[in-house]
Amino acid sequence: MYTLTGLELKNPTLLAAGVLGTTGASLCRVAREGGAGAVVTKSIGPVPKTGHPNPSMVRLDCGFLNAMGLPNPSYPAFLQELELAKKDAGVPVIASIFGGNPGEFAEVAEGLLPEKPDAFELNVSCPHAEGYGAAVGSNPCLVEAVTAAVKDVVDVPVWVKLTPNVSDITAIGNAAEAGGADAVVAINTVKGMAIDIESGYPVLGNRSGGLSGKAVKPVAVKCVYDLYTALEIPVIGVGGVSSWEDAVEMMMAGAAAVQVGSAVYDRMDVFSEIGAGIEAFLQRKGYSDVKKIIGLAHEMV
Amino acid sequence: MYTLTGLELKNPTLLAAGVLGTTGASLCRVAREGGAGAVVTKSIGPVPKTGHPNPSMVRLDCGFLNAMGLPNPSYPAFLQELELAKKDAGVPVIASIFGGNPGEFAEVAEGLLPEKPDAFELNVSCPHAEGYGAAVGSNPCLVEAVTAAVKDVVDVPVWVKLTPNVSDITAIGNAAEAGGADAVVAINTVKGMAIDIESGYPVLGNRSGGLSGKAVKPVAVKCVYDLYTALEIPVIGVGGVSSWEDAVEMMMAGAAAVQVGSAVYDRMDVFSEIGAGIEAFLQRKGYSDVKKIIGLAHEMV
Amino acid sequence: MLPLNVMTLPLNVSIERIVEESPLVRTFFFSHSFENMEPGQFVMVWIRGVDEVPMGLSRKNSITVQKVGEATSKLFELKEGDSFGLRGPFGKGFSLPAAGEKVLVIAGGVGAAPLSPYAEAAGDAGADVQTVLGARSAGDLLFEDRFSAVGALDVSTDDGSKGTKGFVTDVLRKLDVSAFDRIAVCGPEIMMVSVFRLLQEKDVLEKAEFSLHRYFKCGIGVCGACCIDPSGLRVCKDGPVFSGVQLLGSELGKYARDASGRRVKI
Amino acid sequence: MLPLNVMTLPLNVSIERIVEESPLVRTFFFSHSFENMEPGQFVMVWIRGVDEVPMGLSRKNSITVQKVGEATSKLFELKEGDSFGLRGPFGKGFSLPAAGEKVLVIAGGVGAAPLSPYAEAAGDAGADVQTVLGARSAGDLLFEDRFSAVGALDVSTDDGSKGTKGFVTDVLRKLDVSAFDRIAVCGPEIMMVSVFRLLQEKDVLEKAEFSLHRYFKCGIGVCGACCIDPSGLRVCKDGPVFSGVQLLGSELGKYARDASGRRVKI
Ligand SMILES: Cc1cc2nc3c(=O)[nH]c(=O)nc-3n(C[C@H](O)[C@H](O)[C@H](O)COP(=O)(O)OP(=O)(O)OC[C@H]3O[C@@H](n4cnc5c(N)ncnc54)[C@H](O)[C@@H]3O)c2cc1C
Ligand SMILES: Cc1cc2nc3c(=O)[nH]c(=O)nc-3n(C[C@H](O)[C@H](O)[C@H](O)COP(=O)(O)OP(=O)(O)OC[C@H]3O[C@@H](n4cnc5c(N)ncnc54)[C@H](O)[C@@H]3O)c2cc1C
Ligand SMILES: Cc1cc2nc3c(=O)[nH]c(=O)nc-3n(C[C@H](O)[C@H](O)[C@H](O)COP(=O)(O)O)c2cc1C
Ligand SMILES: Cc1cc2nc3c(=O)[nH]c(=O)nc-3n(C[C@H](O)[C@H](O)[C@H](O)COP(=O)(O)O)c2cc1C
Ligand code: FES
Ligand code: FES
Repeated sequence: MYTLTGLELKNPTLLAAGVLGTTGASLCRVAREGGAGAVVTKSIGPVPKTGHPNPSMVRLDCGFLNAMGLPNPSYPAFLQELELAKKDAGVPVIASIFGGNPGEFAEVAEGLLPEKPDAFELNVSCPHAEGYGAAVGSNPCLVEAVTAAVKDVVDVPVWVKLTPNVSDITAIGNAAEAGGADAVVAINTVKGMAIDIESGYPVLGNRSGGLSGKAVKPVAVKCVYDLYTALEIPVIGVGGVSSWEDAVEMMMAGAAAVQVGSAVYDRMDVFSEIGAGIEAFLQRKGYSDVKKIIGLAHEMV
Repeated sequence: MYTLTGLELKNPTLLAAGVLGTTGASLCRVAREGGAGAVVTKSIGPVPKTGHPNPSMVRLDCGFLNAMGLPNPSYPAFLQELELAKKDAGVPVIASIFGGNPGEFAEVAEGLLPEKPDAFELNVSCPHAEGYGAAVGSNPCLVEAVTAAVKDVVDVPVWVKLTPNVSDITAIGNAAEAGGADAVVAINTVKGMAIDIESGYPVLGNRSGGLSGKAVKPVAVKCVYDLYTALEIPVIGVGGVSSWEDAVEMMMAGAAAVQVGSAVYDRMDVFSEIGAGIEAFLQRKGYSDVKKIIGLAHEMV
Repeated sequence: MLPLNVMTLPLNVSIERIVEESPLVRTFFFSHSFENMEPGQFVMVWIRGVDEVPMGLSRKNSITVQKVGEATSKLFELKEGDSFGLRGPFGKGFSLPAAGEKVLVIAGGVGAAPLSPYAEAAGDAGADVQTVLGARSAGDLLFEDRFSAVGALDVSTDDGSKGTKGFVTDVLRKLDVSAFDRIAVCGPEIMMVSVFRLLQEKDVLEKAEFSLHRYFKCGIGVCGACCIDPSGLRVCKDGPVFSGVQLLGSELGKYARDASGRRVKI
Repeated sequence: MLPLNVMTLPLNVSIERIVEESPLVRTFFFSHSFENMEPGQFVMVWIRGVDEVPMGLSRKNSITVQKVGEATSKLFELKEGDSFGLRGPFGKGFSLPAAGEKVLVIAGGVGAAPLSPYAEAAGDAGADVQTVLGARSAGDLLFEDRFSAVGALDVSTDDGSKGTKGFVTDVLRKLDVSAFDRIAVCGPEIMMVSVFRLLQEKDVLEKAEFSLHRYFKCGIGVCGACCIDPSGLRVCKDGPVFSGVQLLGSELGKYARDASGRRVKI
């Protein structure tokens, strides 16, 4: 058992927000069939949003580009999905939420409380939704205020998900910590774009979007490494993790646990595979505890 | 012939700074054997630097990580290399320079003037050299001052090379333009890191470095796209270009020309290959002029 | 060398021929052939500047489209020589029969699109193919020729302008469905639910496969927009073709989710 | 399954055996075999926390290292069972002879490291191999046994403690170098320059290949740190082995660039 901000996880792999997290049933499937130690929901906001027009996600040679545009049915409609997830997932369920300001964040969090999410993850980092996401997350004052506002209304752990699209991610991490965050999650997608040269059209319906998958792993490792140095609270690593080796690398950079998003493209059970791989690695190398590898790279000088 | 800030190029592909640019002879080779339309030197600074310990560059599944640490012999020692390049390259030679403040930038630029570089490229964007590079390039005031300082002492075009490791690259681009830049170059490498899980050591001698190659192309395309909208001056696109299709994509995003760095790993003549590929594309699609595709994506709505 | 699959950025294809199948349905032959496609698989069709929507392959090199809204209307404005983007083929198709098997194909409306290549492939595999094809009226019947070329064809129309007056289920009730080794179904969801119930009554659900429609965003199994209850299966990746047994007790015919993820009654 | 090449992140290898070849030279056998290596190719040896330096492969699974500075000293502190990182093999090796060809190997000091597998491979290919091996004194002669196992061996030592007193060139002058089809040279740069001049005098440069040393940063042909004048050839990728003709009029023996790119006299 792994403990993460007080939650008990059977393994340190979590489903990342926005991936297979629209319905309670699919969250349960990722937990049961996929073997995730915990699942994070799609980011839920104050009002229903259909998101950007398609194409909303494309695979690249290296990684994926997406601009979903935070589609979500709003918190009142999501309650029934959360209820199902909480009932059947058998693992902690973390509600990812977003809003345009501290008040909206607090409203959504309170609105979802009846179904008792095990934690909240504040998405202040989506790179392609006007006025939401990274618009909030690149402003330390706003991040602190948003975090504090949610902390005020909930008594479960609050994680803050950070964007790498800033000059200094540790400044934003510090703001989250100052606001009372129990953990930070790094990283959301990296701003990116692809153009169809036959037509000249940007490929994504939203023109540009966020890069995820293999391409961003080195970026995520660096962010996690820097945040581990700068913060007291745990860092949850996400970005390009698709194997146990990637997960171990992220943990050595300082991640207390990892989230996996795009890699579900290849296989649903990537979570149990990574969990087993980490265990086997710890055993082969004689580490008594996963804690021995968390942040290990900081000691190797 | 392509014209770029007044320079005449036989094709719109340039060698990127820091790649095969340490010696005059290798710059000539990239121009003659590689077919580059112009070449940019290694970034040259005020004093000799040996750079970071090895490993200073590694290949990843997607792209490359490097932390050279701006090794350079300083401008006095580089004059003989520049002389050779100017004499034999047969194409414009752009001097990439760096410093810690406007005065140092001006000093280096003036110091190289005797060998008449065709333009200067100001490296305010290296992500892994303390006090240099991105430390300057994420501060708009400093970027404007550095640009203005160099403009003051030279009368050839001055390009400013931007880092993607900022919240809003257009703010930095605007600062460069305000300082009198004749063009901006985007992007330098993206902050990144890799850890050897068998030992726990960060792989790079400098622990972290910058990501280049295929992985960063979508990031570069997005930066170029945004800069094209925000600025009047030309944008030179760099980051992950390794084929004519990549070059066309970058140009449709708004690049007046492209630079190629990491892709010399695969083949030296990537420049002439890209140049020929662009020509063939223009012909196949019936575009009368390369200008027809520069920024085309902005019109496709 | 053309790629067998286009799993990354959309491939640019041009329209080689447009066939007007009925007033609201057209077949678009395009300049690429997905040689290894499984009947029942779909492609994401990118109408640039508008939307990207899923369409079953009606042949290796064609889609057959009903005009229903923005993207399909825009597609109908395109002429031969015009182009669009294509990714795919994606998802799981219908399972092919062995030689000698008896196959029943049940197609309603534009559901005939993915079933026509299936009927042909089943015929090529040496199966004994029989089709029940339904539509609103005679003019809306799709691919009668392709289905009848590979086996017996029964037709139903809502208005009785051809074949049995009524629904495909009215034809089905007259057949001994238990005589078939495989049953492949595609059509509007209300039609599929009726067929589902009928096959369930006759206790042959385990032989049946249904091709579902849900709102697709990514189309590649990552975003979760298309998941169905209570299994959490992804229509775009685990489907669109599901066995009857997989759909037992499912949301089929009850509700679907819209683009925002809200449940909407069928 | 072990990789044939390690072109991306360093592979972790452990030291299986250490052989003390001479007071300052040790061979490290490691837990990986580069089955497809060409003699003359090098690997980048990562002494973690210190540096990564180029070393020629002295076998598919060994490097032979002279202690000269920080990284090599740290390597000398490692014991059997300890590990380091390895990338490679990189660069262009010596060209192999056909059966029946006459090959002359000229090795000075630790230059014997990459030449020993070359002599063996040449022998295996059915060539007639003859070696001239030089070192400071008898105790510094490397791989005498490996060279003599595949053909004639002439030895020179600076102090005359074994073989001809003097340099390899003193042995060479006594040979008819024009009788050889191929000549492979590696050693300290001053030694290589003497050999180069001698072979140039005898007009056999086009048969000769030299393995160069320059300061490597990336080791993979991108950074440009190792380029030589006036050709701009990269020692790490276009070399380290160059033909004599490629080196005519080059910086060889005149200067080299240090880690900052400054020219330093040889
Ligand atoms: C696996 C699959 C295969 C299909 N095969 C065919 C086919 O062969 N021929 C055919 O005519 N139609 C097919 N469809 C339906 C087709 O995708 C819709 O008719 C089309 O998306 C309508 O787009 P629109 O912009 O014209 O309509 P809109 O005005 O956008 O909406 C009309 C309706 O179309 C549907 N729709 C719109 N966008 C999507 C989307 N991204 N994903 C799914 N449904 C959407 C919704 O039900 C919506 O209510 C298939 C759908 C799926 C899921
Ligand atoms: C292609 C090639 C093959 C080589 N093969 C062998 C071999 O088989 N056995 C052997 O003992 N040595 C070999 N060398 C030399 C070896 O790389 C150096 O002895 C080693 O790098 C010294 O490292 P150090 O830290 O101990 O020395 P330092 O204290 O760092 O420096 C001592 C000297 O070593 C050289 N050196 C240091 N770093 C590098 C570097 N990154 N690249 C090139 N030279 C460097 C420089 O000349 C320097 O002046 C080879 C070099 C090259 C280029
Ligand atoms: C299709 C898709 C949708 C996403 N939606 C969200 C979201 O709603 N909220 C959020 O915080 N992150 C979202 N993300 C970002 C991921 O949670 C994750 O941070 C990012 O993809 C990097 O991880 P990966 O490389 O494992 O995918 C989304 C990513 C993808 C690919
Ligand atoms: C080995 C290496 C050294 C580099 N050195 C410099 C440099 O000195 N100055 C600079 O402005 N950019 C430098 N860069 C960045 C490149 O010029 C380029 O901006 C970046 O690599 C992205 O382009 P690419 O993907 O084509 O390599 C370097 C890149 C590499 C890979
Ligand atoms: S549409 Fe994204 S998972 Fe099916
Ligand atoms: S060491 Fe970088 S090119 Fe040779």
